[in-house]
Amino acid sequence: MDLSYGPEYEAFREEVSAFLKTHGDKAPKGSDMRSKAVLDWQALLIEHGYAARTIPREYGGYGAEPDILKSRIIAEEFASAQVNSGLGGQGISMLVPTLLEMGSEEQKKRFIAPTIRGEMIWCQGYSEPGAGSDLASLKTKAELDGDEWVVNGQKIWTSTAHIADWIFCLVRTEPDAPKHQGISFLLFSMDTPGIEVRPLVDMTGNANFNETFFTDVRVPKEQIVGARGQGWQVANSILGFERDSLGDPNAMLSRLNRLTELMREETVDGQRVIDNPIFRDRLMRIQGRVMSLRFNELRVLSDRVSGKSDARLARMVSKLQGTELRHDLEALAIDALGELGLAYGDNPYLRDKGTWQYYYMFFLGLIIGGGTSQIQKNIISERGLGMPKEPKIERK
Amino acid sequence: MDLSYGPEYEAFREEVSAFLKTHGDKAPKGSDMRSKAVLDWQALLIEHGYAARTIPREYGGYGAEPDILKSRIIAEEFASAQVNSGLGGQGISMLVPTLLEMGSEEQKKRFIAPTIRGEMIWCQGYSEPGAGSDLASLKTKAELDGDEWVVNGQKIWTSTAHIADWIFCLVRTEPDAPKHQGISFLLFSMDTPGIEVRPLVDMTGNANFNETFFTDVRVPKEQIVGARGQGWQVANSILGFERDSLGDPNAMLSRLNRLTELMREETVDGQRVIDNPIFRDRLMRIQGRVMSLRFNELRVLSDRVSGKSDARLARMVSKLQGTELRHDLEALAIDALGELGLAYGDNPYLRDKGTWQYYYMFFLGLIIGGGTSQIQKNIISERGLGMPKEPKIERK
Amino acid sequence: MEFGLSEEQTLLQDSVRRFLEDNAPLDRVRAFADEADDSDIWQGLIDLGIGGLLVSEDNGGIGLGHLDAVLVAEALGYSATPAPFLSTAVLLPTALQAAGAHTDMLADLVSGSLRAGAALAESNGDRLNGGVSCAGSNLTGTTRFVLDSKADVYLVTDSDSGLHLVDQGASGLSARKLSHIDATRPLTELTLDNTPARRVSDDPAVLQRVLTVGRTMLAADTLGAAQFMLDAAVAYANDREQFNRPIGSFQAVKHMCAEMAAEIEPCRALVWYAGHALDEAPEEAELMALQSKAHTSEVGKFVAKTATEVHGGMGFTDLVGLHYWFKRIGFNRQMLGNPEFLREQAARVQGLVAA
Amino acid sequence: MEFGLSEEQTLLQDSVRRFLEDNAPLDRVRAFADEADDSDIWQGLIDLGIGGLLVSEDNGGIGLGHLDAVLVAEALGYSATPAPFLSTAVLLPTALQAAGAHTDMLADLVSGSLRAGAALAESNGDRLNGGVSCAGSNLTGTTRFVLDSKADVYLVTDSDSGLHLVDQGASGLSARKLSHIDATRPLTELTLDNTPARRVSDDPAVLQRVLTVGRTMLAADTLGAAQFMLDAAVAYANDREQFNRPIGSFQAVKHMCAEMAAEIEPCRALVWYAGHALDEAPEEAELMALQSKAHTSEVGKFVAKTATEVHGGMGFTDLVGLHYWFKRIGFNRQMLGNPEFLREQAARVQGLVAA
Repeated sequence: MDLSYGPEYEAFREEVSAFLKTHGDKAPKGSDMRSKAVLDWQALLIEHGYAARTIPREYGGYGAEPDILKSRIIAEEFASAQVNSGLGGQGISMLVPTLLEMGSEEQKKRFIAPTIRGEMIWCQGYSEPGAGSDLASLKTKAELDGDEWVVNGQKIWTSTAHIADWIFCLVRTEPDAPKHQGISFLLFSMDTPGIEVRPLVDMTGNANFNETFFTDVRVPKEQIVGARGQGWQVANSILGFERDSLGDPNAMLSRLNRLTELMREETVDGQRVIDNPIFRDRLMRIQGRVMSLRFNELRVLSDRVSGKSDARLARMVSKLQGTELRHDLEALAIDALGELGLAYGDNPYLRDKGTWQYYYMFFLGLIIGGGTSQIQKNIISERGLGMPKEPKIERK
Repeated sequence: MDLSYGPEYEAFREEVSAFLKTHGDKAPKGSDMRSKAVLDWQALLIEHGYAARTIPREYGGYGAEPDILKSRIIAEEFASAQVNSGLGGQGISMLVPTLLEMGSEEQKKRFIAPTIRGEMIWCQGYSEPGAGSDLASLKTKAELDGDEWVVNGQKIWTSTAHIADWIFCLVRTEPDAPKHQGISFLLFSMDTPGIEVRPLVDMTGNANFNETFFTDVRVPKEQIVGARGQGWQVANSILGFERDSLGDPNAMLSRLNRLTELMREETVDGQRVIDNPIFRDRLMRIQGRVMSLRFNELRVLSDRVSGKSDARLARMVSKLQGTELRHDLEALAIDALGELGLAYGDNPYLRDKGTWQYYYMFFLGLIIGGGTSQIQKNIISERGLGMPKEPKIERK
Repeated sequence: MEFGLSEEQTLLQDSVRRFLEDNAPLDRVRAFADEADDSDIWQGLIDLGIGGLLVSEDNGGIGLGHLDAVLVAEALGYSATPAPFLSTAVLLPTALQAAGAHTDMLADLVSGSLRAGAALAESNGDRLNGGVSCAGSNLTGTTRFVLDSKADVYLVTDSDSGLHLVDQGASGLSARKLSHIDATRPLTELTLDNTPARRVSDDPAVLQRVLTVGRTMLAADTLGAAQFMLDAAVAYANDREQFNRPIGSFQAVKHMCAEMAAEIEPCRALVWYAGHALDEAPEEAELMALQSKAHTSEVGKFVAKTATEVHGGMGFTDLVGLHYWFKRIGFNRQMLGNPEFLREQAARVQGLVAA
Repeated sequence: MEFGLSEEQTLLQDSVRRFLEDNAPLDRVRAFADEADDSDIWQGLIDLGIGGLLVSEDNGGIGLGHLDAVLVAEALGYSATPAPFLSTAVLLPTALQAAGAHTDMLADLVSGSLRAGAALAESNGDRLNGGVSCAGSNLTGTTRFVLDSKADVYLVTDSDSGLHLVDQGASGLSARKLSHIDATRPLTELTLDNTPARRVSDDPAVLQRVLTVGRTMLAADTLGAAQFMLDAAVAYANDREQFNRPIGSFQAVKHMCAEMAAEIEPCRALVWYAGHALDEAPEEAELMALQSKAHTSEVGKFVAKTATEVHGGMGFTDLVGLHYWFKRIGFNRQMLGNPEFLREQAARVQGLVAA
């Protein structure tokens, strides 16, 4: 066990840190993804290899070899300096890797560079009201009419649909094929006539997602990734990326530290909450779980660096356990705050901007989303523990 | 809501109480079910209607109309006077009601009276090593050879097999029929040649159960209850009795009171355990659960008295919740005792005769036994909540 | 011997439920979240006699028992109904009748012409250096998490366990809204500056009784809300298909629903008994209120999460509106003492806390 | 950067596991429960070098790290092996080397010619008015829950956090067996009456180090035992058929197993890091030991129950012997501080407990 990163990596860390000292003040603060400050900053990050790091140069990236530790160091240094670490979103995190894997040369040339530069913002069109866990039963259809696909149907959970320029979308093109083999992966502009985006308000009160409706949306025939009917395979290479990117042990630790501070600051009848042995014990229980998941993440990281996959189960459980833990951690804060823990919206006594309630709900959403806990447990038992699948049920 | 029993029943309570004052000193103290004291006491109880109360007089019982409240009063008064309340066991609680329902007149005459008088002790032969939750897949077979059934196979969980005179036993007599229709219900003497009983030690270290092996055991043809192949229906009327008889809210309450006392008595570094706020909080959590189940039982009792069945769900959940709660209650005692909670066997520092560890394990056994929690949850969701059954799987 | 509801009680519960189904469906709850106007619902409940439920016949009410009030609270939780039931129909009538003071006001509560708020939070642990002190008959200080936002009169506790009435519009009184998660029950902050008040009681036992009755009703509200969430989850699971079968046929989903039912069902007996004890076993009532609110809050938390999970992504959206119940249960958990606080009080009531 | 085992560590773990598979299978564990003789197993472990694992090369050992010892403890838990590993190979070597006292004894611990017991329970909260006081170099008092029953020498703590050695057979020393649930690790009660002893240390930091190392090893033992129970449950579920299918194909059973794995797997990282910290991050070691033992104890309790349930009725019997692991986890939970005690210590270590 060697938890140091070694001299080569420490030198790299210095380099990142020096960059942040020199250029950090140029980083944008706002949330407007279209601002010149954001686009300039993204360009600078790509130039130095702190964004689009492993994207080949011919597609506008920095062209470095993949190196998980360097990526981790970049993330750590930007986080600890609290500097904007560049653009994210489903285009960069999901579509670009997919195109690199499955796209035609022309598609790579056309889409990757503007995406990573932030000039082309994407949304994802996978889930439908009737197709969630059972995504492959999706019904949005596309029929070929001359040189165009004609798309009709409805998507849900399209998180950035209201600002996106383009969408990558799963549609059914072969209605007579078995359900996994009838799907295709289309790309099209959100300016195409026939698209309607409706905000989907969630329990936190925010519209973090949208519903998107397609009526006779006409898409050029060549805007398909992979072959007709191959969309399921194309999409699945992306899902892997999503699953792996969900856990962030540092976020959990800093949240725990904030909770500890909160319990030192808040009082009930003049007594600090931390001096209530019952809440203190609950805090320590949460700490034990945070520790175990934090070292679990380190183990997973190390496993990925070495390429050994000794830690397959450790990888599989991290999302399930991480989301449950964050939900419970936020719940403890609410209980520790009592009536004050109910504050939300514009309440003048909000603690930490109301994030305790917000994340209490948000992490319940994550427990459900991106594969419910139920689906996760199926995967752990079957792929992790080698237990038999449930017997197949005949279609009624 | 009226929790008094009313004047008629209070008068009955007086009567029971008076009986106990007059005769209580005759009650046997030991555990030898064959002793004259036990048999005499049982006879006295039947004579007064405090045992075999609703069994018809022609079969040796007291012949009263069923009255749940009177039964409850009898149980309460005997428990509070800590007087032996007569014989129990699977013969009295399970076989006798079954015979009354399904037995031939000759069988009723032959078996009921000696059973309720304690002269004929029974054990139950249902479960097999390969047939637990899925009892209907049992394999012990009986083939007709002339005027006798020839029984071969193995039973498990035959709790009183080592002292029983007779066994009531499910065997497969129609190997070609669908599995639920191939079973018959036989009665035979445990003295029949070919029966071997081996004690089955469980995790508590006690042999609370046995395994029973049958090799060419010959049983007279007429010792079958119901028709050939009807054994499943015969047995099921008994299972209902077992399920309903498991909860005892007063036992839970007195155990909680004992735990509270224990936490007042025991100290750590001179501080009473009850003065540790974390253990006190755990105790109060348990108390909340005990209260809810106790009133749940009262509701169920009332429901049964009125025959209204407004409380179907309340009835269904009581075993599941009751066994889990007792397991958790005993676990709290162990934690409250620390290293001392580990004491078992002949340890000189045993608390309450080692019952905390004993029941911690025993109630885990009950969570599993008599229908695992998994089976209970299936029943609650299907029969209680009207959810669909799992689709049937074809036999491989 | 009858542990259950009388025919009249079943009728009462049915009529309230039916009224709420018709007059406070999800759309109406949503509208309240925007406008905070519940006057039509409250008037309807008043017409059903709810305002006089706990007011004795002498005082112009119908003088039913606390178990009846529990049933109404359960129904209100089941529908996540916005209405000043707790403050106007429970807390103030309890205070006035327990103290035998200002009982002439009760008729107006019964008729619906007076609406009450309740400022009791500081007696469950003060978190913001709040609290109200009394000098002469005037009150000064700040009290927060005050129930209701449209009250004509507030029941206010002071730092000596006294109870007072303060009229809306009294001199030196200012109020502001405190936003919080549960949009169905508005909270207010009151600041009092030498504000004239009428004393209701200086007996701590009266305050205790008010808290005990209030906690029992909050427990019943949580029970109702949890039952709704279970019913919604079962209906959704039986209806929604994935992998060619209703999700309600998956063992994992069935067991989640079974576990909810197994937790909720005993709560019903617990809460009913707590309501019964308020009238028939007063020596048990305080402990029953503490434990029933603590226990239903824990069960409610489990049910709120689990029922949402059964709904999958839909449960997280506003589309099915399930979150109104989720938040209602969350609100009940913290008001008038959260489980940790209540259990410590329960231990204290039983003499289990060393002096 | 490597969070994981080196090749040598994997080899070590494999060789101990293989040895235990061959030499301490369930039948051997059962036999120990009857006769309490583990000398063959212990000798085999000594032959593998386990006695010198934590003894420096200077002192005649092989001087491996605490992570190596954690792996051995994990393997012992996995097999529910009876052996005086904790007292003889961990606690006494740690005490002697931390104190730099009586290090000449270490060679005998390495060779297996000396077997140690450890009397530390009273420093985790005294429950029976026990405890030992020191006058001059003699000890008087009673100490209970002493690890091992065949020790040649006992490590004994006194009421001032001092540590002493007491030889079996010393004057005024008497011992009796204390029966308890876990038949794989005998416990003893020692009574000392002006019994001569050799002082190891009077530095509370030495006692603290001994407890910290001991707790980490108990956490590892629980981890190993829990892993065994999960493995056994999965194997049983995949093999056993009910309703014409392996019970492991039922979603409820699969999810029980998945939940166990999801709890156990992060414990591995936690416990490994706790072992690592003992050598490489000493400032974190005490907290890590407290939290890793507290957390694995909670996880272990859940796994012990759940794995037994997966086995159905069989799990409750002695036939499959699963209860040896169930009880081993139960034993580990209480020894050297149970979770509530440890968490309070953890808060204290972090300055979260008001003076």
